[in-house]
Amino acid sequence: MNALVWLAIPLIPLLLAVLIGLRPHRTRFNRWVPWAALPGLAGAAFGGDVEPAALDGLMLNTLLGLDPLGQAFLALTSGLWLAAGLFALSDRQDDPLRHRFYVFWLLALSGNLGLILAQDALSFYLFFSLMSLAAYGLVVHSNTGEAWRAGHIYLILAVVGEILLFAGFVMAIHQTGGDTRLTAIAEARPEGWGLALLVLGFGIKAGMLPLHFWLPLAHPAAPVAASAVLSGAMIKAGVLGWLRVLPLDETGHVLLGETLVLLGLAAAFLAALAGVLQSRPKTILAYSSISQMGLITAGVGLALVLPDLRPWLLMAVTLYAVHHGFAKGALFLAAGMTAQRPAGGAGRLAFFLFAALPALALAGMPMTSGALAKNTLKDPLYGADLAGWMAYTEFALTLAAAGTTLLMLRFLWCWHQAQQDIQAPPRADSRRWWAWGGLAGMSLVFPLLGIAVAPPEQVPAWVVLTGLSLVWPIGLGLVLGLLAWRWLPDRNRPWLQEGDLVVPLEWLAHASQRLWHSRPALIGIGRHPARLRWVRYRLRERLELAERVLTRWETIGLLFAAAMLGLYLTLWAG
Amino acid sequence: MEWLAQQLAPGLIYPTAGALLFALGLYGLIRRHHLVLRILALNIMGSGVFMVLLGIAARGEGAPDPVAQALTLTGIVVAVSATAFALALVVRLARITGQAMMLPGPPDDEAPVDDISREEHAPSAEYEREHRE
Amino acid sequence: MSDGGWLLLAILLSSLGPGLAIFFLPERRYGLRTLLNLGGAGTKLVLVGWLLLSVLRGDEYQLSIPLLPGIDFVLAADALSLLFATLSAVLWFVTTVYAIGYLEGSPRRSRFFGFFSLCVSATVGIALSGNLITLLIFYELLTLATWPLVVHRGTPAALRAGRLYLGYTLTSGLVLFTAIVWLTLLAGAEPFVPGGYLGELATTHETTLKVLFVMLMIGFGVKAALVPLHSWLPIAMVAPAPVSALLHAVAVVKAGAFGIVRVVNDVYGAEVAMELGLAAGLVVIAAITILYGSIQALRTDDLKQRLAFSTVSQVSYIVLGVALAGPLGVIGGLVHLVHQGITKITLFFCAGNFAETLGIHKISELDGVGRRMPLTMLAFTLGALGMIGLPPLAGFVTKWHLGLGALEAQFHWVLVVLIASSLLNAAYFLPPVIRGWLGERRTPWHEHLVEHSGPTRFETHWMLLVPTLFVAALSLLGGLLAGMSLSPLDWVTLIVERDYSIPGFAP
Amino acid sequence: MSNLLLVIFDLVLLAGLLGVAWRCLASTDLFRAVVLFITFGLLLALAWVRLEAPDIALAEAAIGAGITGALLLVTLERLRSIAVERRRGRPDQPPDPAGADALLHALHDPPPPRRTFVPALSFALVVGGLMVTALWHQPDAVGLEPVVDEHMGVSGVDHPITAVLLNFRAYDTFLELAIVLIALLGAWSLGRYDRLPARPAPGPILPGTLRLLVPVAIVTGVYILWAGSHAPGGAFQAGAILGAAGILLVLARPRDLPMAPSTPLRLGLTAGVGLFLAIGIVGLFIGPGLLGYPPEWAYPLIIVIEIAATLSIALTLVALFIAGRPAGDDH
Amino acid sequence: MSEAPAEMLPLAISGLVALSLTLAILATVWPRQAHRIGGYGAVLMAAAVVALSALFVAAGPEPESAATRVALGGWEAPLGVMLHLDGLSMTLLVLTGVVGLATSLYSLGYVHDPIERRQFWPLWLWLWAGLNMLLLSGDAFNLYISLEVVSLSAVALVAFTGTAAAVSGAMRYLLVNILGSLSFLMGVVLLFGEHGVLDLVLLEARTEIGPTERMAAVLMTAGLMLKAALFPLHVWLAPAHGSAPAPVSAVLSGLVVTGSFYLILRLWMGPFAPLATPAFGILVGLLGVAALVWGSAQALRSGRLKSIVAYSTVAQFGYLLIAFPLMLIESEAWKVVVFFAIVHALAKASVFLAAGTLQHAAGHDRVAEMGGVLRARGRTVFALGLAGVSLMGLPFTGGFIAKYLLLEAGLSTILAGSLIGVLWVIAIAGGGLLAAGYVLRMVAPAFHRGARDAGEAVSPWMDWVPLGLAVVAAAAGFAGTLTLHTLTLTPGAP
Repeated sequence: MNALVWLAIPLIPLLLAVLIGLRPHRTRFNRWVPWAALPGLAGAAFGGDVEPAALDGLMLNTLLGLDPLGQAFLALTSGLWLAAGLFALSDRQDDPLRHRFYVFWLLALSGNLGLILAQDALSFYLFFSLMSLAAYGLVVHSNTGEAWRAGHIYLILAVVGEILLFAGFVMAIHQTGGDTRLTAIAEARPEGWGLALLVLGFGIKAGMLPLHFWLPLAHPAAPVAASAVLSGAMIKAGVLGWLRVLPLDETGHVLLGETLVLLGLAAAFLAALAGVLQSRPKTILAYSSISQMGLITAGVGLALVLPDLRPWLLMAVTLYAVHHGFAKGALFLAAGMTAQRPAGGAGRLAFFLFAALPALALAGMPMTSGALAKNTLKDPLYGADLAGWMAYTEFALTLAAAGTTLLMLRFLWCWHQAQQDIQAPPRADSRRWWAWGGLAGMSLVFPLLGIAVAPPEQVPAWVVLTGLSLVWPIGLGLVLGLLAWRWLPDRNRPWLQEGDLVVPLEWLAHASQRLWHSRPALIGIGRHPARLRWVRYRLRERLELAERVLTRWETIGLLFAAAMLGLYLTLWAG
Repeated sequence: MEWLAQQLAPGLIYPTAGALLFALGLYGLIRRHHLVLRILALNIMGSGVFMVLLGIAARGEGAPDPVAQALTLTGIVVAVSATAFALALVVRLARITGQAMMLPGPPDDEAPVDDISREEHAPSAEYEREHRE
Repeated sequence: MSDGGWLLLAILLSSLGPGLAIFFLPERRYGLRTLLNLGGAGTKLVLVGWLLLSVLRGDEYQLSIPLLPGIDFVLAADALSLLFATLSAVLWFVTTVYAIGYLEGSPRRSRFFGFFSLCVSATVGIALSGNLITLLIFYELLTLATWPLVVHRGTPAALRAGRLYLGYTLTSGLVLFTAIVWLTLLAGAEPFVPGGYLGELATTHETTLKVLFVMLMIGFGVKAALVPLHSWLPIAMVAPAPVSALLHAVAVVKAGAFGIVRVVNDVYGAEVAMELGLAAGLVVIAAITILYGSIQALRTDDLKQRLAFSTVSQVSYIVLGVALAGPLGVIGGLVHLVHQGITKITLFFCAGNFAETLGIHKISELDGVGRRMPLTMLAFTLGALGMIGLPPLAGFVTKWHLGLGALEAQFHWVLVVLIASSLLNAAYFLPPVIRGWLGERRTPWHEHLVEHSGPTRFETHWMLLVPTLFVAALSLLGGLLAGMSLSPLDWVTLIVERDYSIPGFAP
Repeated sequence: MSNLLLVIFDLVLLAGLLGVAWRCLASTDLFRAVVLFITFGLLLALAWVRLEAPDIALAEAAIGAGITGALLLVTLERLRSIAVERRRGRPDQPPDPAGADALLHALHDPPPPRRTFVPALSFALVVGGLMVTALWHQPDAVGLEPVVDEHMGVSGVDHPITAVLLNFRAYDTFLELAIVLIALLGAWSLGRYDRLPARPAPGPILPGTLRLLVPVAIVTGVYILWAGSHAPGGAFQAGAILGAAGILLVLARPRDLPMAPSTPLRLGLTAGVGLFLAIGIVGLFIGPGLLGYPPEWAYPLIIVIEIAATLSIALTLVALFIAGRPAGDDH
Repeated sequence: MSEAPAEMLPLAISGLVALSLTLAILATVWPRQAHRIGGYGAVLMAAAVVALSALFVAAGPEPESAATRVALGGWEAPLGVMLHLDGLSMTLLVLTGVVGLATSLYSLGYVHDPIERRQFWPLWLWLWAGLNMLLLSGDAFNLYISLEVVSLSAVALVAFTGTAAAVSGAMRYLLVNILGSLSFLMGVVLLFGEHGVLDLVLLEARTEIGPTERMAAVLMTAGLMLKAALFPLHVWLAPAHGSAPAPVSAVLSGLVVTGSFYLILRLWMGPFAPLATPAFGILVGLLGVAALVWGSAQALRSGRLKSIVAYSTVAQFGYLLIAFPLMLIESEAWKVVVFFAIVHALAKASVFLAAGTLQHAAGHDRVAEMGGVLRARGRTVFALGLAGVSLMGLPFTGGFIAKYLLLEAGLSTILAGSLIGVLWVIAIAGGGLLAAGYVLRMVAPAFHRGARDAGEAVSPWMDWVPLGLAVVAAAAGFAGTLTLHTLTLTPGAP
């Protein structure tokens, strides 16, 4: 029975996708699209006590189940998909190709839910690739030149990521001697190329530094709901992969930990800097996602470096992921709500409040989910004895909050600018408001919910929702914002092209292609039909002449005599 | 002298002459073009072979070997029948191609091929009339 | 005619009989011809099924007719031969239905179906052959039976392709013939024995066996489209779709691969192959072919050419698997024998549907086809993703086992080759899928099929659509239910267990 | 002493033979070559007499020189008439390129080109030389003569050659008759007979000689046939002589040959072979074997076969001279 | 019961000779009924041959009990003429029976003009009788006489159509035949001069290596090579076979040429066996390779269907020549050569008959313009293809088994250490490819796209006999063991 439960969660969106795909004209099923995430939410709520199901027949004995870590991620994913689904329903109301959007949406949803439940490598890989490929459909949905380019780059990186993951899994399972369970992989502590491939495979999805450039391109191109889900839930799959596969046990992995921390922090600062130099709201949000994911990566790295603090840090990473998911989702929906700006005072206030709240939560405002996440991440670091540059990680983490604040200011300003040219406010669309409000509210509700549901012994740490280390980075951010606002003359022009690293890479690709085409055409030894026919004709001519000479009578006589002599000679010579 | 006479016994001179005739016939066959001359050359080669055979038969003191002579008789009759048929063929060839020479070369691809299975012979009367023209 | 030989003969005759009958059938006898075709295919399916079950129960089937003193014509049914026979039987049934639909109203169909049945009897013959000489007999018969199908259209291009095809296959056939005669002289006309029957020859005739192995590989390599000998396959794509589907994707190409499997496993034996360093050489060639095939596929814009080049590289997976000579590698290789067959025939059916219904031959013309023919496009997508090796589909199972097999046989660089080839596969299979679903069609469709045989209830003629969907489902189930008993993977594990006699071996 | 004279005679004879042969092959005019060939035949008959083979000498003279000579001469005549016919050229066709010298061309063969002289001569001489060396190394007197004498008693005839021909190696003789018949069938398959071009010169000479020669020929033929059983002679020589008589008759009346009825003609032609085989098959069952005669019946059977053979050979030789199938045969 | 067949054999052999001669004579006497005599006679003759072969095989596993010598007229060896029947001649007799039957049935349809029928059948029956006698005779002079019977009737049949090409081909063939026979006769005379015996078995006992034997061997072999159109002396074959009527070409290429090769084999396994030297083997082998290449090149060049098939005979006989050096090292190889000759004769006869049908239908036999007829006449093209496959040596045909045996012999010579063996193996294997070339030239137009016209109506005989013979040629593949067993019943052969 429990197999059916676990299977149902990814299968329901899949079945709905098939139904919509087969009957594109009938819109009856479109209404069900957002609610496809509901079973995921139910699973997250009650799944704790249902034990994992092993299905041998399916795909080399798949194993589906839910552990606490999975439960948290499942809650985040299904909640976010539900809200974004509602938003998308109305956002896509008049789009002629909406049924295609819904199909890809549901496929991505089922992939995302599935990979959280998957306990063995094969089904994890199945749902992971399903999610990546389906997301492509969402990215290129708007069918503009920019969307195709973004989609193209996204697909290349997604496919490369998948294949690296495949290779990583093969090497890891070779090491475990054929046991495909993820826990078995973790216990067998993959190392060398296997480990590198796994980290890279998940890193691409999680927007790790060198391979992050698909994010700032994909988000502005994708429809708002899609980028909300992409940035909020899908990226987290990379982190979940790390948590499932990396050797997070007593011994940990110091070298890997340190590299992750370094990459995380670098991502946090550089992404923030690149984000500030942008002018489109969604691009800024994309860069803020990269910087936040950098922090989570650093968290994972710390868990590897300090194995004894592991449970605490993993708890922090999970909380941070959930918090960032909801906040970023809300901000993206906000970017999509510009057209809904109400005229009146109360409506305008709520409008601005719903946008500012998640921004502040991200910045780490006390009493918000941001504060909870940052504190739980930083508290254990105080006591820990970290050698060399690692000692400054705690300070760097707090400094990152300043960067985020600056970024949030830049976003709010650009978002505000974007609303100037919208005139008559259309009638308020309740569904979108509900979705947006819900998500924005979560950044407040979530810490309280967290405390209520968390186990008693960890309660004291929860209480600290405030603290100086939260406040001074925000102040610093505000100061920097004011300075920048006054000095920099025109604020609307983007200083840095979107997708920073991609520009040189693309130039390189085009240059090599031009070189390849212009290479001197191989002196083809191709068939010169005319010459070939002429040679054959000459040959035929000469053969006929030879035969004619042979048939002349005296030749026959001479050959006869010659044959006799030849035979005699060989017989005699012996 | 006796040795010479003994050496030049008929059992030895005639076979040698026969071999020479054979060689002469072969030479003539290779050289001459006209078909009748070639048939003559073949006949001479035949006579050469028969001379060798009869020479062998006449060896030794006693009566000549009757089997060899019978074979020669058979050979002569065979030779004459082959020659007769060859001459008939030469006449036929001359009537068609106008000359009693061999046509060199493989069957040229454009040569008209009249396939006897399609031929419907004219009734004899008409053949006569056509022939007597 | 020892025990059970009649069943093997019945299987062979079930396609040979109708084939010869169809030859002498006048063109207009449409009904009778279809009846004969489907009847033959049906009976073969039933008989092979019966054979499958009885071999599973473990009883032996053998038929031997003396050809020459000391050399006889042997048919035997062991696990490996059944794998290929079942694949051929199933796909022949499907392709017959497809061919009947595809060739609706075209001339010279009696001749086509006659040779078509001959081909399949040859393929099943290859599967069921008990020793190298019988394999050679059916192998050469396959060449003769496929040539008329390649030149079926009669256009100068078709004939040039036919000439090239004959040139390649006959030359390699001669090399193979000489090698087999030489081997029979040395080792005697032994039947196939898992683990090889060379015995002490391996020690005494070291260099001769190496030369023989190279000659055998050349012989089988042409049909298995190994790199230097592959260029007939893309050019033979000029043949009608059912021919390129069943023959050039499944029967002919598989015959070559099957031959190599037989030689490496049942003539030389894995140990001897490893010992003489032949397996390593074969791995290198297979790897080169995989990469070369994929790169060439990337460059062509013609759909069937691209599929042909992809066949060139995919078949080399089988060769690679077998050459790895470890249990896992061999499982990967053999299971790909089935999976590649199913997946590739789906792709060719879809290509055939596009060409027949909308006259599409180029990938650049595929924009927006997903809306006009959604089911065929879905099948094409499943096939394409299967080829890339994405999980739910059959292709993944193969790549998974090949990867593990490579590591198990210490050929680490083979994993890099697998990665590179998967990337290339994605590079040349995803664009058509994306164009199909997400591109949009500016000019109206040129309704090729509707023009000459009227409107169809579904998106195309039902006889074209149903086989395509059936085979696409097979490729999905092949991967999804890989764990179940009697799935291709399970059957292959059974084969490897028997061959490698590793008790209780679990992948 | 007489031995020495014989040797000189042999050498002169062989030299003459080789000289005549060489001149015959080297001559450019065909008529001259044919005449030389006939003299070569006669000299050859002399040689056979010298080698104590009277039967063969008789056959050589009758068949080798006579019949073959006649055939050659009639062929030349036919070639000349074809050439004349072509030279006149049919009005509707362009004149034959051989045109003016067609006549000359028909019966004249230009000397062969120089380039094949050296190889041809050298090859011929080497082959001849090798044969001569082989012959010189052979032992003498190794023939089957003693074996034949031993079996003469049973053969039913006294003359050894006839015994060999018709009893010991009857199979070869049978096939020989078959070959003559096949040659005729081949000649007939080529086409209908054409009028003999030669017209008898007016005047009494030819009819006179005819009236004299034909009866003499018939009598000698029958005598030789009869003598064959105990003295040189036999079916073939008799057949040749009767054939020569027949040819004389044909030459005398070239214009309108009597329309020979087809069945009796065919029966006559195949009488020799047919009878021979019939008796042979009877011999298979009651005699010692195929083509064998029960000893007591040997002589009469051989005589019957000889008569039939003579008749067939004569008819066949005449038909070969005409070299065309009779009109009666075609409907 | 085991010795009864041995008794019956002499009677059966004489009976067969008598039957074939009777048929020929009857046809000559009653020309108007010649075709009926020929038709029923052919069936009778085939039945007789099959019965004889059954008796022969039943006569016993050991060669001595099966091989029989019949003294004609009761006169034993040195005096009389002996008929000799052993495995080698028996298998070729069966071949002659089968091809003869097929050609006779085909000729019933091919020669339907009453006047020509009267000329054709007697000559054809004499040719068949001559072939039977050639295979059975054991006496050297008798072989000469049989050769003459075969040659004269063959030449008459070649000149049958009466066209310029046919008559000049026949003339050249006649001169070649007479030259060959005279050379053969001179060899026989030399042997008689040396040993005073004419019977082959007695000669074999007496011959030793000396100038006479060597010269006799050269003369006889050269004469027979001329008649069997082996490579340097092959030029008369294409004009003669190319322009002869189809059934005649089938018999000439199938049986007459094979008969001459049989004689060479008989001589070099019997009397001249001690003379063979390695250099001789290599020369003959090289001639074989040259024949293969030259014949195939000419076949690929020539534009007429029949001359392609004629040149293919020259090429395929290259294989028989190549087998000579193999026989020197691997003495068992002679059986392989005979089996190849049998399979080739069957396939070649079937191809010629099919070509005849196509020529009759199209009115000409220029390959370039025969597309229409080829497309229309599926049955005949299938026969052409099936026989062509046997020529190529691809499976399910006699040719495949024959090539297998040839390759096996070639490879065993290499294993036995002769390095030139590699050339023989390459030639044997490569030959198949060249054969594929010219068979494809004949069959490919059938697959061209274009109009189909069945051309002239063709009698049912001409439609079905080529297919029947092609199927027999293919079935020869499965008769491998039986044929080789019969061949082993040859006393004295290695």
